[in-house]
Amino acid sequence: MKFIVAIIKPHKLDDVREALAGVGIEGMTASEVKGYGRQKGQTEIYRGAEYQVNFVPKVKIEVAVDDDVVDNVVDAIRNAANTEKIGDGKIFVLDLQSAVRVRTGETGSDAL
Amino acid sequence: MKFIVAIIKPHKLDDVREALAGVGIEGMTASEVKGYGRQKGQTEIYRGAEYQVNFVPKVKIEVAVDDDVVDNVVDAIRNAANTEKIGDGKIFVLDLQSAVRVRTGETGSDAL
Amino acid sequence: MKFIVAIIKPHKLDDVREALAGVGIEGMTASEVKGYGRQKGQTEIYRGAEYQVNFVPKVKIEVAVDDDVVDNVVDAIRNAANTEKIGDGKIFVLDLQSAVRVRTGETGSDAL
Amino acid sequence: MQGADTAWILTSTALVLFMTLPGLALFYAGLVRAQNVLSVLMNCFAIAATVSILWFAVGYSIAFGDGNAWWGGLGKSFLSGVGIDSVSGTIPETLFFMFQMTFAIITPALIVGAYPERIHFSFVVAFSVIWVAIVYAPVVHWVWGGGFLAEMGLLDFAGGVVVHVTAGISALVLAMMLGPRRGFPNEVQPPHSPGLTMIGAAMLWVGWFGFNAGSALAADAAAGMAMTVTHISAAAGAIAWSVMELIRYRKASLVGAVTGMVAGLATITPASGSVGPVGGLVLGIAGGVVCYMITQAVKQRFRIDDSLDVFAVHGVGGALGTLLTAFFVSAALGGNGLAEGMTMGSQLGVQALGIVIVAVWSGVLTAIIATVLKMFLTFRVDEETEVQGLDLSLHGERGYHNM
Amino acid sequence: MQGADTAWILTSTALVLFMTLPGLALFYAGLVRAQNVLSVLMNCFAIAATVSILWFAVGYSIAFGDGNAWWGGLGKSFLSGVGIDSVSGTIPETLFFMFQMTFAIITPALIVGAYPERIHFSFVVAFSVIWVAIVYAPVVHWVWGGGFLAEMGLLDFAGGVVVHVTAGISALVLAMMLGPRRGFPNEVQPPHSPGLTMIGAAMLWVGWFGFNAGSALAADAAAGMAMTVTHISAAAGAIAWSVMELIRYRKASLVGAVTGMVAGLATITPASGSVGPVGGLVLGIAGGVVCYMITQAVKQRFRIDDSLDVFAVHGVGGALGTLLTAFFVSAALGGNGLAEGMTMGSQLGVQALGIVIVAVWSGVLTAIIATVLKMFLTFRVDEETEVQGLDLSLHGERGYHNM
Amino acid sequence: MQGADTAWILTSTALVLFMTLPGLALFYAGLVRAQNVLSVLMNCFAIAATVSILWFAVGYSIAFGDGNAWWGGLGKSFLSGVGIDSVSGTIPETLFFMFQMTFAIITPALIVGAYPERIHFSFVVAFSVIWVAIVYAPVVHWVWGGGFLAEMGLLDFAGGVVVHVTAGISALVLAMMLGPRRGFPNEVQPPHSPGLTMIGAAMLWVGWFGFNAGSALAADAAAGMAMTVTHISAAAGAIAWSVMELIRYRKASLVGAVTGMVAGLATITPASGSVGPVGGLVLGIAGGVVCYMITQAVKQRFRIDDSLDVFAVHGVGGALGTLLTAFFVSAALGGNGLAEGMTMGSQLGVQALGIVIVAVWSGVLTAIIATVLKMFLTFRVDEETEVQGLDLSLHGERGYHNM
Ligand SMILES: Nc1ncnc2c1ncn2[C@@H]1O[C@H](COP(=O)(O)OP(=O)(O)O)[C@@H](O)[C@H]1O
Ligand SMILES: Nc1ncnc2c1ncn2[C@@H]1O[C@H](COP(=O)(O)OP(=O)(O)O)[C@@H](O)[C@H]1O
Ligand SMILES: Nc1ncnc2c1ncn2[C@@H]1O[C@H](COP(=O)(O)OP(=O)(O)O)[C@@H](O)[C@H]1O
Repeated sequence: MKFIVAIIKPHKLDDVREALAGVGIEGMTASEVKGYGRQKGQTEIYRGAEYQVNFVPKVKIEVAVDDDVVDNVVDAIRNAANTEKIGDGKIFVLDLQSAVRVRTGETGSDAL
Repeated sequence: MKFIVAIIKPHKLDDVREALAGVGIEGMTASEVKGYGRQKGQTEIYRGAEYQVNFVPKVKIEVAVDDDVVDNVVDAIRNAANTEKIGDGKIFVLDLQSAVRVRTGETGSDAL
Repeated sequence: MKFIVAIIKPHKLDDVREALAGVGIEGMTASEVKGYGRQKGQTEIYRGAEYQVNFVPKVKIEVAVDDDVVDNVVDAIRNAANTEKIGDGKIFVLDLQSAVRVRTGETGSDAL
Repeated sequence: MQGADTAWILTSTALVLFMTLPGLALFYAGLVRAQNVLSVLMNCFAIAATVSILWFAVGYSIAFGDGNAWWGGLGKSFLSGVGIDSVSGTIPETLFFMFQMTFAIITPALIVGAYPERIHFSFVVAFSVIWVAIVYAPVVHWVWGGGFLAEMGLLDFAGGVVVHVTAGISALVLAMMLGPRRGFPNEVQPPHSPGLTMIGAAMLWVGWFGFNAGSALAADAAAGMAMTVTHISAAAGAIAWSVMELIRYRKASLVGAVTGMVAGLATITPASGSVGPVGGLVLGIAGGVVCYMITQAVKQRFRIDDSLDVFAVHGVGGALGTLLTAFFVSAALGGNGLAEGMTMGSQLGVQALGIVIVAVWSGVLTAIIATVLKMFLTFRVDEETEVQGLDLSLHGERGYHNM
Repeated sequence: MQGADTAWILTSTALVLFMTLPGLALFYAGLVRAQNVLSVLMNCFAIAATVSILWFAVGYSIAFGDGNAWWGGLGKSFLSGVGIDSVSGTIPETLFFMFQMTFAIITPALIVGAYPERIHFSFVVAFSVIWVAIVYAPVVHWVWGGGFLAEMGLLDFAGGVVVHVTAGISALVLAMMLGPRRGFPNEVQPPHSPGLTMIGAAMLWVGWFGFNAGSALAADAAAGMAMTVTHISAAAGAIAWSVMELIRYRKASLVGAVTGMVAGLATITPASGSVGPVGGLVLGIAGGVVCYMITQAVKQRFRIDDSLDVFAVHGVGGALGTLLTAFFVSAALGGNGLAEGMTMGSQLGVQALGIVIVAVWSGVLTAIIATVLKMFLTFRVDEETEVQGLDLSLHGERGYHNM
Repeated sequence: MQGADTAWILTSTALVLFMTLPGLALFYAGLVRAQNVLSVLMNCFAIAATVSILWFAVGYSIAFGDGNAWWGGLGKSFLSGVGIDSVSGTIPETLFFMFQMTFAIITPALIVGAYPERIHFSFVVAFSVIWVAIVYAPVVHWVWGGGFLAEMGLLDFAGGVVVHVTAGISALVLAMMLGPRRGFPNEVQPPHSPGLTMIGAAMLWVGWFGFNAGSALAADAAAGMAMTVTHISAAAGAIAWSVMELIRYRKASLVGAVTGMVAGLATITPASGSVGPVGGLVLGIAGGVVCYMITQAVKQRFRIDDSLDVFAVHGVGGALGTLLTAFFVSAALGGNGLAEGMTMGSQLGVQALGIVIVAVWSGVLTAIIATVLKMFLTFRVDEETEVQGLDLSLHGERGYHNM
């Protein structure tokens, strides 16, 4: 199994969720994060003092999947999250050694 | 070492923290996340417009542990987080290659 | 490639960001988390009722890097985040199997 | 000059300004996305500031200058001729000017609910100022400045037509011209802070005492009765809306209850100087039920993104109350009694005619003003700005900072 | 009729409504979990709306109708017989009705602090409306409507007994019947927004000027003195509570300071028409210290989850102030002087008797009303709902949206 | 005694207290880091409570006791000799005492903006109380208590010198003595909640009607005109500041607009009893532009961390308005006319002299008080506390709870 971590633009969350459903993924975990990278944040100005905002709001999606669907999932996320603009984000794939469903104790793929 | 990522119901955080202490784990990192899965969110209704809430509030716990205690830790989390209801969450185990304690520079198990 | 997860004190975020830039890392993802460990939180008191705060605010930094710079990155984070006080945090290094840049589809090191 | 009346109108002026700042601003700000909270507050605040100067420059003169049945002229521009000792009725004219100014501020501010989250700030300011001068001030003159609607015998004590119909119709027109928010109707985001909305609504309720009871322009029995019917109608409106929700969803929401309260208040406004307590009860219930249904219709049936329901709540409520006044003014129904030679029927005709004339006037002129302004100013922000939210893009600020 | 008195009571009515909406609502909302913030606001708002109609229907009549020493009867139901020209003292009766209504609104709203985060919304509404009719309105009649407590010579200028004792005792009884919040006392969550609580407290302080100084029902010297002693007592209460905290924890908290302020205000309320500035100072200090200690006792010693300390702050403060009035009313201590033929002792007896009678009346009837209502309505939500929070489950809304 | 005047001053007192609680407290709280929001609210609240008692004990007596041209003495300490029937002008003296108390509260509260996020709470309380007794109360006596500045003919209707210059100068001195926030000027954090700041600013605008129009101490034509010029100046100040931002950044911010409004209000304050509407317009514009430029200068050029710009907005605005009064009081410019035998020049001299005397007095004494207090109390918190934020460390509370 793999543990996929994707950083996307916040307003793309629903599109990605739907795209994942499209490839049969019915579970995921999302969180608000701040991203730093090529895309620069806008400056905020209060009473003439400028504040360079280095971090821009992003959403992180974590999804555990079976090995055989990894590529579909990555593609699905990519297509759904892509706006062809800087800051669209990244997809990281880590190895997942085991998974357990708290409620039932099921392990491995059954836990997803 | 292993890097354990657990998604649980928010009000179970303290129980899980205590359960981990029970198996000798004195450190962890928690964060607020939103979960999508079998458990569906309730709809919100404002002035007759219905908003389907796809994501439900969850808490993510990240804990780095030694290989030998992984199973105890997973069980401890499972037992503490379990309410036998849909949405209790998942436990994911990833491989952890190295760990460093910022303050002392200790590495490996000593860093935990 | 490696996926580095660092837990640091919130006010150290900018220092760490600059330190990373110093070793050529121009991208990272940060998020607010709550930490539990040796450093204990202060108690809050409302109308004579005391609330032990177990979790203290921390910032989590996630950064994907090439294998060859891992050590520099870890050191950079350590030095920047270090205040020699309990609670300075941890740095965890996980293996990263693949990375994709959403916008371009570039993979591997090019995606970082 | 009457000290007691002056004391109450000084207070009422503060109360009505409080309705807009921060009342209405919060009521609206809670209903939008977190990324637009400041832009909504800024719209209301900027309107208050700029319209105040406009009212001082020409608005008051157009509304209350001598002149003819159609407008008051420019004789009182910049309060020329209005000295510290000038009196209007039993209060200083400067105070009457101020009291009326607070109405001139809140009316265009009501329209803010039609276009949030996508309109450009400069358009908001330009439109509001021009609108007050061209649309609002003349209507004030017609109804309260001794103009032709007053002569016709239109009953509009505190602004059902003057405030709510003008704002409601103009809001609807602007919303249609501007187009819906991205994702409307199915994917717009829920109100980011119903609590802010409740705080604003509570301030509106309290401030409305100054709006309606203050419109008696005296600390007398009429003010007491106006306060009474206003309060009862607000309560009844809140309950009526909540009951509608309970029937349909088995849940009563906070946003719904406070919206019903506003509907009840908009409905009683024109009637608050004419009807009795039972009239207030009936108008409140009617306002809550009717505005609830229209709110659904505008958004779901007609797919018009009058985002915060200005037309459905204010426009409809104000018009409904204006019509019902024709009945509940009658002594038989506990009111102050119909005017000499008026029947319920004839009064109803006058009320209806007044509504139609003002609605057409507001709608047509709003369309013209917006069309012209669009040639010079950005009307709607680009999609990226809309997605990111207006606070950061247009004002360089963020509503909530955490890290 | 007196224009000046009318002007001030019109203002006071707005101020006292402001105390509940949004004042008290915010004061309480800040003290609960984020998942229950809307339910607390909704409780207060729904009480305001429904009690207003109840007061109009029968409450006012029971309280101020002619009738006997026990209740006012139903003669003035729906304000029948009360016209625009009816006068009460020196102000329009409609205004007196409205001023008193704002008291009828805030009293049951105070009880909201006893049962948040676990009670069912429909129970709150039903209980509050019935409670005002059966418990509150009669007590108003006894004390302010010329009833038997008034005849006994009970001194309760603005509602120490009428408002605070009735609400405080009923809160305690309801809290005991409902049972504590899940995790009480050691694992309940801290106030989610002390800032909201401070905003609400500040509004209570300001609004209390209308509550106490307005109770003079005139813009006169009595109003000026009432405002003075009220303010001094509020300040003294805040300081006293903070000093208690400093002694025990070496830290003074915002929540503590504002709670002490409310304690000082509740304590001065019954005395605000009788005592002088020094009396205000003493009552404020006494209120702050005593309420602080009782707050600890109720929760820690007696393990009663009167969640937001309604009994300890309002009930105890109101009773304490009512008793102390017997001393500080005396001219010797700077007060207006004891009534003809009264000694401190005899007055103290009257005050104590009044408190006991009203406390028993409120406690017993509250128990009966709740017991009966439980047969028809859900009293307490199920555990899952309590865990998730009431906002989403009962109202279909969320207080704070981020993503 | 005049009932109408009493009614209005009762109201004004409530309005001015409302300016501080919660108005100013929110205005400031929104501008700091989330970890210091409660400490700022607590500073304002604690000042309100403790200064109230100080004012009752000696402040009022020093300011308004009989006595000489320099101070009022201690004859009226604890309101001795001031009974319920004592009258001051046309209102009860207790009420005049209360109205003035609200000024004594807000003045030291303004200074809170100079030292947030790093000062120790106990220092704030001790300094504020002593400052009101030693710095503020005497100045009040000089200007409004028949002291020597009054005899000189200084025009300061509502406190440009008494309130804004004293607070502004003292703020600047304290800020310099305390030193800047960690990371100033480049790494301090942005305002955590501009929305809170706007809510507070809106309350300040509304409350300022009580501040300026209330300073007429009567419900008369002067009050009406004061309210008018106050409102126009506030609006003009907001617009002027926003235009400056638009020119420089092509964006108008909410924080900027409300800051300009406060600048306009501070500027009109001393003039609000002397000038006409056009004067109000000019003063507002002047205040907005000048305060904007000084704000930049103090922080960027002089590197003084007067964190929330108390000196630049209040001190400068108040002084500017005091000077401009010399011109716009003249009938030629629409004012009430210069005093017998005064020319614009001579009046300007008086105004300038008054400012200088009070500025020096405030600055020197503030430095002395702070220097002495530093020997006994912690002035500034240690770095770790500053980093973590004052809410948790000094008050044991957190402003926002999520998990
Ligand atoms: N090396 C990295 N490790 C972790 N997250 C990264 C890294 N580089 C970028 N990110 C995340 O991806 C987001 C987008 O990256 P950015 O360079 O701004 O644009 P793009 O994705 O188009 O290259 C960043 O905001 C950050 O959250
Ligand atoms: N494939 C997945 N990857 C990551 N997180 C998941 C995945 N599936 C579920 N989750 C997380 O686990 C939570 C619970 O899952 P859900 O299917 O709702 O119930 P259950 O755990 O009982 O199967 C979800 O809310 C989500 O946060
Ligand atoms: N085993 C662990 N797994 C994950 N995170 C941990 C672990 N131990 C500590 N942490 C994180 O590191 C932070 C600092 O740890 P702590 O023990 O308080 O101080 P120190 O880093 O000096 O040892 C904690 O607040 C927590 O967020």
